[in-house]
Amino acid sequence: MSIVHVILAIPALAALLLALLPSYRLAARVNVAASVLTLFASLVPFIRRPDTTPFLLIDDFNIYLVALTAFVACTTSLFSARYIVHEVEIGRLVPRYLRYYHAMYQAFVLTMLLALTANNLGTLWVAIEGATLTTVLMVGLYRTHAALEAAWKYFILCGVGIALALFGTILMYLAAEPVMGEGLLAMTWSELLPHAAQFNPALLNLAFVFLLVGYGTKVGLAPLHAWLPDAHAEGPTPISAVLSGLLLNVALYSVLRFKMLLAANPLAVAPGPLMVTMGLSSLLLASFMLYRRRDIKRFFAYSSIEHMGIITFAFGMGGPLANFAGLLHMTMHSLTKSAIFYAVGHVSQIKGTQRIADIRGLTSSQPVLGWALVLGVVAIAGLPPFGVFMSEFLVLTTSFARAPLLAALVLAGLLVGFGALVLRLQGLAFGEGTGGEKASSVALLPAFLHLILVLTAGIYLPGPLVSWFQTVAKLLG
Amino acid sequence: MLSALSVGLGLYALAFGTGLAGRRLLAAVYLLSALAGATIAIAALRVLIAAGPAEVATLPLGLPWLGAHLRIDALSAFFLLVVNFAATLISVYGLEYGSHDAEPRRVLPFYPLFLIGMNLVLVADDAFAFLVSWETMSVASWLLVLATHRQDETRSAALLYLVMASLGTGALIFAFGILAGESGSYGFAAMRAAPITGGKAAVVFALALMGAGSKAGIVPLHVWLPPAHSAAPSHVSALMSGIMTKVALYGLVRILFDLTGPPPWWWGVVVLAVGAITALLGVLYAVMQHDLKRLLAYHTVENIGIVVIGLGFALAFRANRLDGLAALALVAALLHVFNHAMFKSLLFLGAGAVQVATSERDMERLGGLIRTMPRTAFTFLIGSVAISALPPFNGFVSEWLTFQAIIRGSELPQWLLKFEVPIVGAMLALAAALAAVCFVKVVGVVFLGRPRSPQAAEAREVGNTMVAPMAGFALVCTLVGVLPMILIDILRPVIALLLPGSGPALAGSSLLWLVPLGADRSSYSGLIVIAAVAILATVLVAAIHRFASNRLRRSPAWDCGFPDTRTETEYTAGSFAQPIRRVFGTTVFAARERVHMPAPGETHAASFEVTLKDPAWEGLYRPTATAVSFLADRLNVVQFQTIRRYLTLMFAALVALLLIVAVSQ
Amino acid sequence: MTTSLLDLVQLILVLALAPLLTGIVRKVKARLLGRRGPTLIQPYRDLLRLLRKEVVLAPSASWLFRVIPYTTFAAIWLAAAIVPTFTTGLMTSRIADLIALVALLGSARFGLALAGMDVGTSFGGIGSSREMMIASLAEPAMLMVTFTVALLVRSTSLPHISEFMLTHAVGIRISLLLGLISLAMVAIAENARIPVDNPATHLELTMVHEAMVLEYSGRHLALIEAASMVKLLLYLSLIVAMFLPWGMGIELPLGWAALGIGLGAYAAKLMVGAVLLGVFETAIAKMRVFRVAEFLGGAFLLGILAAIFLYVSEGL
Amino acid sequence: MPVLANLTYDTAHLLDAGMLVLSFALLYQRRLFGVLKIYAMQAVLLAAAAAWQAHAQDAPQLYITAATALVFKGAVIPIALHRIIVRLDIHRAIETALGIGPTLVVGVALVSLSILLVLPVTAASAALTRESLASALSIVLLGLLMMITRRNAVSQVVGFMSLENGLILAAVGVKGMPLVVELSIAFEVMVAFIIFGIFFFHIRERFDTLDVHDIERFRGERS
Repeated sequence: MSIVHVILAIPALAALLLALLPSYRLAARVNVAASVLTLFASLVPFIRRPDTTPFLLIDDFNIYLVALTAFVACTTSLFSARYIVHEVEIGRLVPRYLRYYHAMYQAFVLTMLLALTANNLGTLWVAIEGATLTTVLMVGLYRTHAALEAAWKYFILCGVGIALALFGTILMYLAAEPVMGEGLLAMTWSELLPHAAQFNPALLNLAFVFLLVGYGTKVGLAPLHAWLPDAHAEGPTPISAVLSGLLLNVALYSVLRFKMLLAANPLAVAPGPLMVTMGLSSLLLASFMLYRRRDIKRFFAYSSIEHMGIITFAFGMGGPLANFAGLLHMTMHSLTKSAIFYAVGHVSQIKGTQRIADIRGLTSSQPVLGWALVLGVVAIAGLPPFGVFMSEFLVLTTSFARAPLLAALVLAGLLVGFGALVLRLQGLAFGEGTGGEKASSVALLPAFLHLILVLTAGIYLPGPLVSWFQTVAKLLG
Repeated sequence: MLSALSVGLGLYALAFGTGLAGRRLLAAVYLLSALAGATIAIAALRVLIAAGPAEVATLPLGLPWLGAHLRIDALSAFFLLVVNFAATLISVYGLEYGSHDAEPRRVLPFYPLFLIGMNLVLVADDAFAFLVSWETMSVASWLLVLATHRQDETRSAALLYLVMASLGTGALIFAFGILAGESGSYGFAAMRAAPITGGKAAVVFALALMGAGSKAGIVPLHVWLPPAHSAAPSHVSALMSGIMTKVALYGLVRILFDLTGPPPWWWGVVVLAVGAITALLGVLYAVMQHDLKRLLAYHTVENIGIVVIGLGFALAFRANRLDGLAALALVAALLHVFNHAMFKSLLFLGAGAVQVATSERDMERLGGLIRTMPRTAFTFLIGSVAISALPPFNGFVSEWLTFQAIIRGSELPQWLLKFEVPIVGAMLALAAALAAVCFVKVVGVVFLGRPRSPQAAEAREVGNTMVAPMAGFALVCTLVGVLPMILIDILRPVIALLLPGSGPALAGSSLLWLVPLGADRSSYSGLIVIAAVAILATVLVAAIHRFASNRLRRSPAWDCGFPDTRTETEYTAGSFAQPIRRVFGTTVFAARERVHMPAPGETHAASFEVTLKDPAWEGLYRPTATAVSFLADRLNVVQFQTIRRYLTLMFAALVALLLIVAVSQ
Repeated sequence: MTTSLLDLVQLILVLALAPLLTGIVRKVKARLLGRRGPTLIQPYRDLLRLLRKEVVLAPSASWLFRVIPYTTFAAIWLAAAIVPTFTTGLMTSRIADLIALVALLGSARFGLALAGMDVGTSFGGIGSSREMMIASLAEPAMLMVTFTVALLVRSTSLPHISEFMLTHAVGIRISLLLGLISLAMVAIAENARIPVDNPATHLELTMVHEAMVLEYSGRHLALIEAASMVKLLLYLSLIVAMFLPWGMGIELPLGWAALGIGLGAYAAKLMVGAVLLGVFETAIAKMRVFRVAEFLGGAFLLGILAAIFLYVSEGL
Repeated sequence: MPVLANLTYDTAHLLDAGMLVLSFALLYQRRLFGVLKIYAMQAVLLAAAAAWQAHAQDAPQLYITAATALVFKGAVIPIALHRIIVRLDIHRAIETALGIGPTLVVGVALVSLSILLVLPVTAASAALTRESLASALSIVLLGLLMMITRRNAVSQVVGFMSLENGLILAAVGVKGMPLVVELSIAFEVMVAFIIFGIFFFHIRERFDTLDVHDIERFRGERS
């Protein structure tokens, strides 16, 4: 019974308990409590790192991701409690819809943590699939035509993705089996890595293609991204926050796990080019799409695609600095984007709309909320002194030294997206405010908590984190 | 120095904190800023006088494996002096002006933050710290511009500003990327140790020019500058126009003179061309402008051009081992940096005073303020003469030195330069003359003549806390104009740092005499000139009043016998600029004049309108914007597909990747 | 004589000769038109009469309006004193080089143009704006000439230029010729002579300089008139000093003989200059205001051409 | 024993080939009920293949896979879908986005692609694995192809499920693959979800409405 089991057990039990709780108010509290517990549990490995088992492992790569996931899950649960109550008050949601909302939330957290801590390729796959199943229902929570359409699309696209990922996993086993012999060992990540050098490189490549397309669908890489904007826009905002803040990260994490195996194999075709291509296409597509968005949540969903593109590009470029930047960017993006979604959630509740055109002059009418949004967008736009700037600085400098043309493309994409972000931000936050605001209790503590973390990271990175990043960056080749 | 710097930055930070607290502490914010500015400025001055070695420090911040490196050498110290001295006076001005702001809370926190950013840029000694400070500066100023966010044009200006700033930062990031190399050694020390050459150096040069230039506002990257600078509150405009552009130039000097190796001669060619075009176009834009603050902003573009010309000569001379002349050119450039910071701040503060008194920026609705606001008018007049590069003020000295450098340009061996130098000289001369035209227009229309609107007629002089800083700037302008050597002496360590072995700049000079190129060459003594004029004038006054007549009678203006008291008959800024518009505007700006004269009997008023087209905007920015929106529209269809089509996309992607793998095997 | 004394002589000389020069020009023109014309000392009389008259000041005139005449006159007077006339050994010639001289005149014009705007009449505005337009083209042309000469001499200090021209075998150079023409054109424009402007006109719309100073009267007008006379002298002596400095006393201390020669030569050159100017002005008609741009543009281009010629020949 | 080895090989090959042919049949079939029948047959074949592999690799747990395949895919799911069709009264004929002919051509191309991909790659591994893997990949791709060339929800689901058949086939085909049972069951859950979804979301005709304006209204973009 290691701490990892505890970390996984808390959300599991919470999910079961919540499934039985009828009152959504009580459930919300339990949800928060469970999340807090998970958070504490997830901090324990920092002190004493549990040893690896065939199914579970904690290493430099996932130790902080587990903590991050637990943290974002915790803050989101806080936000969610407030948000859901208000949604019910204004009648957008009826308690009946919320019957399994919190249970699903905990189940989702469980799958995320399982995917992170999984040491077995099969377990990883099951976890990701579970994540899909749990989120589908939450995306469709509002039961509006649009919500159902979004959920259904999300389900189908990710379902196919999952299927392809499974095929990739099988191929990976096939590649490992001759070296590792039959049985579990050949699917245990911690065992695969040391022997990856002897695997059949051609099979590795084939497997990686399927895994990239499969899990890449969940990462939201263009052209596999179609589910992402609508799922973010039509689902309840807490779910948008966790989708952007956790799911995308975890999906990317699983892709990276496999990239490590390829990196360890000298003969395998470097997965770099594939990832660079998909990253660039996502970045460019998203940055242009931003200009035509009218729905505020869909707008920021596209910004998530953009950033996933940047991160994927960074890992595709490879090299210690670019990988470091990618890892940093993953962390920063999940914190910042979830913070933004907290703010956006309150905004859309107060304004009673998600149409960007109907939201103006927030810094005048809702100073705290407005400035929170400004800070969030400034951070996500890659402006210092926030952490995103550091990663983008590293990506651009290192890639320009090696592939000027690609770096120029990235900069172009960044600038185009930047223009859209600033344009919309100025419309949302500045100018004369629009009236017709509904009173709402705003809980921005989570948002500011995230932003403070991002700000600190931009100025000062703690030593251990850096050393983890660096070891992982080395493994990622 | 480091201690003083940290104290100063601490004070700024404190001001930032109090600024967050809200408008009740307005005075505290500006006082703290002024105090901080003074602290750093004095320390920097002492460093320059002592001419000691560079001070370095490393903080455990920024990139973890690198840390934040700080370094204060003569160059940093000089710019610290410029920035913080001006900032001190401007902050004092803010004490009263700030209380006139519509929403002080949108200014107070970001004003000190802006200053912190600029100070950090000047002391940063590694690429990351440099860029973080650089962008912090941009963000803070962007928010300051948005202080007047309720006007729509402000928002568009702010957007354009921030996007252009980020473009510049992107260019700088790439430049540093090359300088740092694949190993990613971002420290400036490492870059100095291993100077790059050849193609890489060329790319760095281009990127640095683009990056720093976009912030300094060199043509054609200038379009954001006038709207942004004029939209901000006036004391912020003073900071942006007078100081931030200088910080940008610091970046340029730091990269081109310090971080890269010895320059090839063609750098000089490029920089000279850019500078000359910037100077001339800037002033032409300005002449056509009738919005006071926009006009001043365009003059910033012009003066940046003049500085860049100086830098260009410094590069060209340095490339040809003519270090003495390079030193001369560099002195001219840096001196102009200082001078422009002084008189441009002064002018913007004056514009602010006018705005406070009349709430007008449109020159066509001003006039006759010299009678209602005599002290503002007087300081503004000094600023105008100074910026017009006329003796006995400081603007003239730096341009005179630049001309001296131009005259020696013939000693450059390369033919291209030989041809370029006289043309650059001609353009600079033209720019200087046009600046004079422009400021006759400004002073004549805004302060002289008769008020063109009730607000102008009812204007009242602003308070002492606003006049005093302007007077301070005016004093400095005069002092440097009369005794330039006191400043040039301070510059010597900077020259020694950037051009080692160039010997003491302007060796032959003494406190009284400015002798750039050796005894019998050419000389200028501001003090004697001003003294002589003053003495002669007083003698004349005394003599005439004593011996001839001192009688005086007030009676209506003669005006060729048709005196017309209506102010509509006054000459306006538009009509004043008409000759120049006729001469240059039609070719450069495709200026069109449309006159509608109602037929006899029609009652409605006649109308006259002028349309100008900014070539840079038409040729560069509009196409870009069109392209982006076109692509956005085209790509937007992806958002509106059926699930089956999305699946098809996925399928296509998969098959494509599989094919790649199949082929690669 | 000691140089300080010579400086004083120079100062008085330029002031004393200026009205006479104008008188001569007027006389020449009158004669060419077949009139007898006023006596040579008429300008002195005019100035004195104006000085004794009272000043009539518009109510909207500010302190600037009253200060400008004195400063302008003082500046131009000083400028005239800086240009070497009969000797190159003057202290005054050192306090400002050619560029500073141009700038000093620029300051004077700046002030005058402001004065034109001060009362707030439309004629003042017209005058100022056109004057500044002309200046904005004349000044660069002037500077280009300066460059050309400075390039040859490697100096912008006037006495040094004159000495160089005297002592070195410069020879006839295309660039110098171009420079001379350009300078002459600039001089015509700067002094508001025909064909750029007509100092004697009374058609307001054709006036430039006169319209600018239209509101001036009494002693102020006297000073401005005197200033323009001094300016004319200044430009003549400038041309002399830069292109034909023959007869100037070089080696110091200056003996009586050298002084005599210097003064004589200077007077003679002024005479010739005045006559030439008169002839030129009668021979040619005034041009429309916006043709002036082309006229001065031509001067400017000649200047650039001259400079390039010399830069290139220096390169050989 | 070579004969037995040959027998093993041939049987497995036969089953795989059969499944592949049935995938083509799915692409060819125009009527919904027909599609269901063919799918059921494919499932049965899958079950047989799994069982045979269980026998060949003597890996008993694969018998479970075979059983689940037989029960769920062979019987339960087709029947459930049949009922849904009847209940929701969905048109019995299938609209295709791409003509049958071209679809089949593309299908052939895909099969050749997968063979091109797999055979050289798996030179090392057992012939058994190679064959089944190649056909499995083809079945997966053909399933995907079916999903994107059919407009009816049900036929798309069937496409998805035949894709899954391919996956299971690969899983059982690979020698000694652990967790096959767990994975296949986990997958069944998802399939069940989808079928449930069709019912739950009342998707009568299609995953997606073809009315583009409708979609735009959904996505809060225009309007």
